[in-house]
Order: sequence, then C-alpha cells, then structure tokens
Amino acid sequence: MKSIIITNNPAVREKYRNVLFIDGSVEDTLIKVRDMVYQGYELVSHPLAASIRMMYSPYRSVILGRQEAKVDFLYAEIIEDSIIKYKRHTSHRKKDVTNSDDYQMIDLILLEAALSEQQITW
Amino acid sequence: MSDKYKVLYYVNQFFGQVGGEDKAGMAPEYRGEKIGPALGFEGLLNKNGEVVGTIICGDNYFNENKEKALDFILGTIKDIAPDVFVAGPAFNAGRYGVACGEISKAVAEKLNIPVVTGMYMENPGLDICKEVAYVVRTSDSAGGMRKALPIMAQIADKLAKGIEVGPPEEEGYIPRGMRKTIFVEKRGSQRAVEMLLARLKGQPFTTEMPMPVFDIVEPAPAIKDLSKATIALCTSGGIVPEGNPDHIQSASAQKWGKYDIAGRDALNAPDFYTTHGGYDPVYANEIPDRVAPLDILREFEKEGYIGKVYDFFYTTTGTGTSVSKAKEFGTQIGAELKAAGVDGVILTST
Amino acid sequence: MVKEIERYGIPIVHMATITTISESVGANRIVPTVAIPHPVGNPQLNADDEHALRKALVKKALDGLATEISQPTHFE
Amino acid sequence: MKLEIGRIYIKDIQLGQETSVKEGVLTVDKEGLIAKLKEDERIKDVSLDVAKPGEKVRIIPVKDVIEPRVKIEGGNNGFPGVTSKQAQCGEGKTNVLYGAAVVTVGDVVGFQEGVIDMWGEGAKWTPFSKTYNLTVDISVVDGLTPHAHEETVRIAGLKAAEFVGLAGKDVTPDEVITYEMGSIFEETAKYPNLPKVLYAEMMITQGLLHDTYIYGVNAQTILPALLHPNEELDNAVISGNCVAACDKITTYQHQNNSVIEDLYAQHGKEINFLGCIMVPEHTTLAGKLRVSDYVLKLAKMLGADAVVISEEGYGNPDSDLLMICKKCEKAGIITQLITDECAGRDGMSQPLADTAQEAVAVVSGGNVSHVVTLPPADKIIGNAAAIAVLAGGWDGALLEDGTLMCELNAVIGSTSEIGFHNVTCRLY
Repeated sequence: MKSIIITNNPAVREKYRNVLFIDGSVEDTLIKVRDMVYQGYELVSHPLAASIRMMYSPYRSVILGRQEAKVDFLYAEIIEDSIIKYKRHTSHRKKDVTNSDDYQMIDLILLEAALSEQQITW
Repeated sequence: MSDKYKVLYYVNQFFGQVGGEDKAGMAPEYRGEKIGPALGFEGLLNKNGEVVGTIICGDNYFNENKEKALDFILGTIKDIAPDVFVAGPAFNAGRYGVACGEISKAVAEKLNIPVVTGMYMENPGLDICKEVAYVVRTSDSAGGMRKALPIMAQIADKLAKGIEVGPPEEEGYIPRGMRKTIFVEKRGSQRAVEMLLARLKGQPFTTEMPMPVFDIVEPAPAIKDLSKATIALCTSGGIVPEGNPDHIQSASAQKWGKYDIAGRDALNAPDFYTTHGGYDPVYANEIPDRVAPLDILREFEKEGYIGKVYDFFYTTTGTGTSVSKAKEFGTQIGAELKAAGVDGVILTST
Repeated sequence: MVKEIERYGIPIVHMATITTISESVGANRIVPTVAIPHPVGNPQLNADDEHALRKALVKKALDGLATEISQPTHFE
Repeated sequence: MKLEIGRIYIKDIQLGQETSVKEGVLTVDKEGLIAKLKEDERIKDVSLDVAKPGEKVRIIPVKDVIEPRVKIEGGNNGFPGVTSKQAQCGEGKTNVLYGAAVVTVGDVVGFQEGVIDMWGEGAKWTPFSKTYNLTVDISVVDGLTPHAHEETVRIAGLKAAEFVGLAGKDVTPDEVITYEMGSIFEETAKYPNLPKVLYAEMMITQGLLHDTYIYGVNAQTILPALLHPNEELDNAVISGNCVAACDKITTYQHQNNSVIEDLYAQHGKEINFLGCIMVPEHTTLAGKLRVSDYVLKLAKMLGADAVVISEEGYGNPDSDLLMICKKCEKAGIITQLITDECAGRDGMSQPLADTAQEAVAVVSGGNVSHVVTLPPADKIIGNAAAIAVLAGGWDGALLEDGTLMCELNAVIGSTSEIGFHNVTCRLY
C-alpha cells in the first residue's frame, strides 16, 4: 500500500506508520491535503464524511495515494469544494471538546473502512 | 398620530426638486417634510404610517464624497429612528442607483432598520444592496413611478408592522438570493415524480435548486498572425514592484496596478514580488516570472514568434476579491487594452 | 475579469491551475497550469527543465490565442 | 411479484400486560417485550415508554424508527437475514400497524443527536411526531466494543418491532394496498409506449454509525444491486445509520419509501417503473467512480429512459450524486435528483458547492442549517444531556428555561432526501 494518511487525529498517528500528522485543526488538515493534491498527489478518500455530525468532528483523516506528475482536476475540485463546505458548517460553531475521544474513535473507524476498500490497486 | 409608524425617505437632487444636473453636487440635507415621491408614498400607506421627513443628496456629491455623505445620512436616520427607510426608486439611473444601494446597505446593516428601494434590473446599485434591502423591480425610467410606489409602499407597510414579506414573485421585489426554508403541500418524492413527468413530456418545469447561471461571452476571434501581434500580460497573482507602490491589497483587492515593463526582460526578484495572501509566496518571490512569465514572452518576442509584448503589465490579487470588483477591474483594464490596440491577452491566476 | 476583457473583442487566454474556477468565471481559452503557488513554473525541476516547461506552457497559451474556437476550450 | 400491505390503523398506544390491537388501540406487553429483548446478553437494561402526537414530549437521541409489522402469508416474519432466516421479501401479505412506530433511543457515542418533538414547533419539522411511538431505550453491559454496542441497539429495535407487530396477526386490516409488478419484459410489453424509469437509491455505507444493510448484508461490500421495489417495502432494507439525523433514511422510511410509493402510483399510467438500484456510497473516490459507472451500466442494460436519484447524507455523498447525474445525462438518460442543501444559517449561501450543469431537475428537502427554536418539553425520553450536544456548541443555543435553538440537521427526518417530508427551500 503506497498511501499516506493526512490526519490530525492522534489515535490514527498511534496506530499507523504512513501518517503525516497535522498538529492543528481539521481545516489545517484539509488545507494540507489541498496543497498536496496540487503537488500531484492522488486523492484516495473523500475529504469529507457522509454526515453533518461528522462535519463537527475536531478530527479528520484523509488518504492520499501516489504522487503523479500532473494534477488531477477532479481531485482538485473535490478538495476545494470540501473546504468551502467545511467552513460553511463550522465557522459559527465551537469545537466539541467534550466528545473528543469518541470523535477520534469514529474517525479512526471510518478511516479503516476506507482503507479496507480496494487496497491492491492503490 | 403617535400610533402611526415612521417612514424616512431618501431622494436625489432631481426627485428632491432642488434641480437637475447642475445641482448634482449638493451635499445631503434633511427636510422635515414630504418631498417628491415621498408625498405620494404616504398616501399609499393607508393612514397606517407617516413619512416624517426627506433626505436629499446630490448624486455626484454622494459618489464623490461617499464617506462624508454616509456619515451625515446615517447620523440623521439614527436621530429620527424611523421604522422603515425608503430610498428611490432609482429606475436605471446609475449614480442615483449606487447612492440608493450604498445607503440602503448601510442602513440595513449598521442601523438594522428595514429598507425598501426600487431599481431597474440592470441598475449597478442593485448588487450593492439586494441581499439586505427589498429592491422593488421597476421599469428603466421615471415613467414607472406610478407603478413602483404602491408596491414599495405595500412592502414598507409589512416591514413596519413586522408582517412577513412573501415570495419575490408575489410581492414584486427582486430576489434577495436567500434560500428560505418553507413547508409546501406536497412531499418531496411527489414533487420529484411530477417534475420528472413534466421533463419526460417536454413540458416546462422548475427545479428547486437552480444551478448558478453564468453570463457567457462569445470567444473573441483568434489572432490571425502571432508574429505581428501585441500581447499584454495580466495576472491575478499579486505580482507587484518592490514596495507595492499602489498598495494593492493582499486579499479582497479594491484596485489593480499597471506597470511599465518596456525596458525589462523579466520580472526579477527583488524588483518584483507577490503581495497575494492566498498561497505560499516562496516560489513566486524566488522567481516572480513563475506567476507572470514576462521572461518567456520576451523570448518569443525576440524569436519573432509574437510581434511585441505590450509595454504595460496589469496586476491585482484574486483571492477574496468580489465578483463585482473583478468585473469592474476587467472592464477598466479591457478598455485600456482596447484603446492601446492590444491583440491578445495572457491572464495568469494562482 | 476574463469575460470583461473578452467583451472588448480581444482574445484572452486564462492560465490557471483550478480550471473549474476558470470555466466558471467564463474563460473561453484555458491553459491548465502547474500549481497554485507557481502556475507557470515548477521549482522541483532543474533550471533547464523548468525553463522548457515554462516555455511550452506559454507557447500553448499563445497558440491558444491564435486558435479559432466556438466554446470554452482547454489547451493541454 | 405481488405484495399486499394491510394497514391496521393505530389511534392510540399504551403499555400493558398483553400485546394486542383492539379498536385501533395498540397495547404492548411491557414485561414480555423487556424479557424478549433481554435474551440478548449484551443488553443490561431496557426502558420502554410511549410518546403520542401532541404530548409535550421530546425524544433524544433517536437511533432508528421502525414500523411494527407481521407477515401473514409468504416469506418469513421479521427481517429476513437479520431477525429471521433468509426468505424472499416482497411477496405475499404483510400487516402493518399503520400509525405506530418503534423508536430506539440511546447513545453509542457521546456526540449523538436526533430529536423528535411530539408537539408544537418541533413537531412540524419531523414526520415522526405524527406516529404513536413506542420508545425503546437500551443500555448495554460494560465493555462492549462500539460495533457490538451499535449492533445490539439496532437488533433490539428490529426485534421490538417484530414483537409488537405480532399484535396485528389476526386483525382484519382497515385498508389493503397491493403492489404488483411482473417481470421487466412483461411490464414493457404491457406498456410499450411508457417511459422506463429506474430509481437509484443511494445509501450511506461507510462504517460504524454510517451503515445500511440489505437482507442483513452490509451494503458497504456490495456493487449497486437491483431490487424489486416490493422487497424494500417488505423489510429487506435496514438502517444502521445513526448520525445524519435530518437526512438519513430510517428503517421506517425504507419500509415506506416515498419515492417507491410515488413511482408505483404512476406505474402503468405515465411511466413504466423498472425497479430500484441500491447504491452504496463509498468513502474512496475509486469507489465513487466505480459505483457511478455501475449505475449507468445497469440503467443502460435495463433500457431506462430516466433515473430518479435520491441521496443519503451530506458531504462526500454529494460527489456520488453529481457523478451519477452527469454520467446518466451525458448518456442521454434523464435524471431527477432529490437532495437537501446547506444554504448557511441565513440562507444566503450558494446551496451546492459542487455544481453540475447537468443537474437541471432537483428537488430540495430544505436547508440543513436552518435554525429552529424548540420550546422546553414537559418530559424528555432518553438522555437529557444529549440536548446540549444537539444544540451544537454555539452561544445562545440552549436557554436556561430549556428552550433549544438548533439547526434542522439535528431533527430526525426534517430534510428527507427521499422526499418523505414536505419541507423545501425557495429563493426569496
């Protein structure tokens, strides 16, 4: 598996080796993903979760694949849109810190579900 | 008397019966009476409301002394504390429209007083205030006054009484761009099936989520002979001469810059750098040509592949810059390039 | 900006990294570029290679200006 | 395939010593149900309650809503593949306790939401304020993994619905609705001139709290699958999705899928309804590309003229929705989308960040960020502390008197993307 996990989730850092840990917010994490997509990295998992509740999670992990010579515009579009959507939902909210552990756990579980999809072709 | 709500009115020098173009430079004044359209307006409020006064300001004065004019106008409105503020209608008058737009926006946002105005669809003042004020759709000339005032009055009446204003097509105002969550009679799946059936039968249907509409400009004809063409270089990547002499903002740009590059082979560091606040500036500051490739254009010029690089280079920052500003920049820059006989433009963005 | 300049009848080519934005602002001639911080350059390449890349990109843009089109077109 | 749904109208609900329906009054054997559920050793405690339309009762946090039913003829009772042995769903006779619902309550993780208000302002926003609800609050033994916890609560809800549904076994239904459709070839021969319409139902399938099951199979692992519409109307599809309160499809909404019902109503009249494609929503882009290709391929194989596509959730599924839409439209297949939107608190934002010119016919289930003010309840079923979570961490959200301001996204079924509710957005 030639993937990198961009994450600000300490639980993911603890469990995996191929991690680029972001000591910061979800937004910082998404921005790092964007920068790397613009450097040609393949976007393996979608930057957002499937539910609004997880939009409020203070942790997010995104899987990137190989670095290609050329930027893939589908990926660029998806990460840009994701950042816009993320900001729209969270700009007026405070971070939910009381449930940090649960958010870490669910983020990790959802990440692992993604990792278990199609490992070989990555 | 006291149970009537208070309306304050704004008009320009012309509708304020001060004078025409010769009086367009007049500073704002407050008159404790009903003047021009304000007179008829009160009659349309069915004795529920009263127009307590009229502010009059010259169109040129407002546009040239915006801050001063707004200060006076907002101060006056604050003192009088009307329940509703009414401006115009401005029809298709550009300067009057911009004044109505700016004032409406300021009153709605800063004083939190509901605002009604009226404009023609293409009035440049519309975009300034339509999100915060109710802008009644009018014809393009003052001939539409008789039609516009009752509609404006009806909305003003509702706002003053705190009655909810209905949908734009019913009330006669221009959509404010707000997605309002409402209940409808039929459930979503039924609406979906009905929309689908209409589409299958080729009948008209209305989507509930219109995709943004872009006005499309036809591609300009190609350059016939590059070797004779003058090419202008523009960028929204914020490349500016050292010291940023025109103080172009790093984000939400309010202006653009134009710099003489006639004698230059390249946009070298440190003579040039980027002021753009939206990306990592390291690479651009190392070699500004990575954003605005003057050096390469010069090479093509020397090789005779193109005729000439235009003597001026245009620049601004794209990040956070509003669509209306970008439009304004494009219109201004385009006019200059056209006048200079430029044949083609390269615009780079980050 | 692109649209307004083109309205004067001057052909304009937009060199941009996020071509979707480019399309949405109404550009008709589009050259996809390298990356946001260095659209017409690539600091990871050596000087010669970067120069070749940059020259190729600008040539695409110039050739785009000299190409008749009827709808938004990417020059890649 | 022919399915007869017999509706027994329920007009009241109460806890008692037996499980029965008499004159429309549903009585549930309280101790019997608790004992039945406690057969699962993972369950420590069960608390049952009822919530009726109009009562000043708030239920929170809601996991799932399930319609109690009983199989009269054909197939197996319960939920085949989950609470009973595998059998074909969608044939025979099924009695439903129409107007009643089992509502499961409880936390799996601390940030859970999902409110049902039975009265006043809040009742308008959720379709489940109109049902007579039996609430089943499950607490589990210590030391369960989150997966086991979620599964325990999910299965308990299904078992409770099955247990209660038995009350309708020998009752003559007030109304019988027949859903019947032959093979695609037969139907097409019958209605050669009607446009062929498919329904592509997207499902959240991304891991814990984000799952959907078909005959007990975790749909995360499937390719898009063709279902006869009757199967979904007859307990084949189950929700394991407990975090997208406003736009998830509860099991109840699968059992009564409004898109299927409304397409069925036009079958043989205006359209030839071909069936449902159950579309998993993957986390990976490769998965999204694969699924959208696959849906298009199935639509082509079946000769569909049009596809109705409903989304589930918000965020990454928006990409799937538009991918399927674009691919179908480009192939000349008309699409009709149902989704919800985020236009911001003030409604001033562009609803879809990713836009597609092809998405010309869209039904909106409303703005997920629309703020509603819910007055204090007399009684809270579930976990009162969850209300603070639901308010969502912004100032002024939870007032001292118990008044709650929250976004619609916390209210169960408020912005349904299968068009189950009658909320929408309009440009003002």
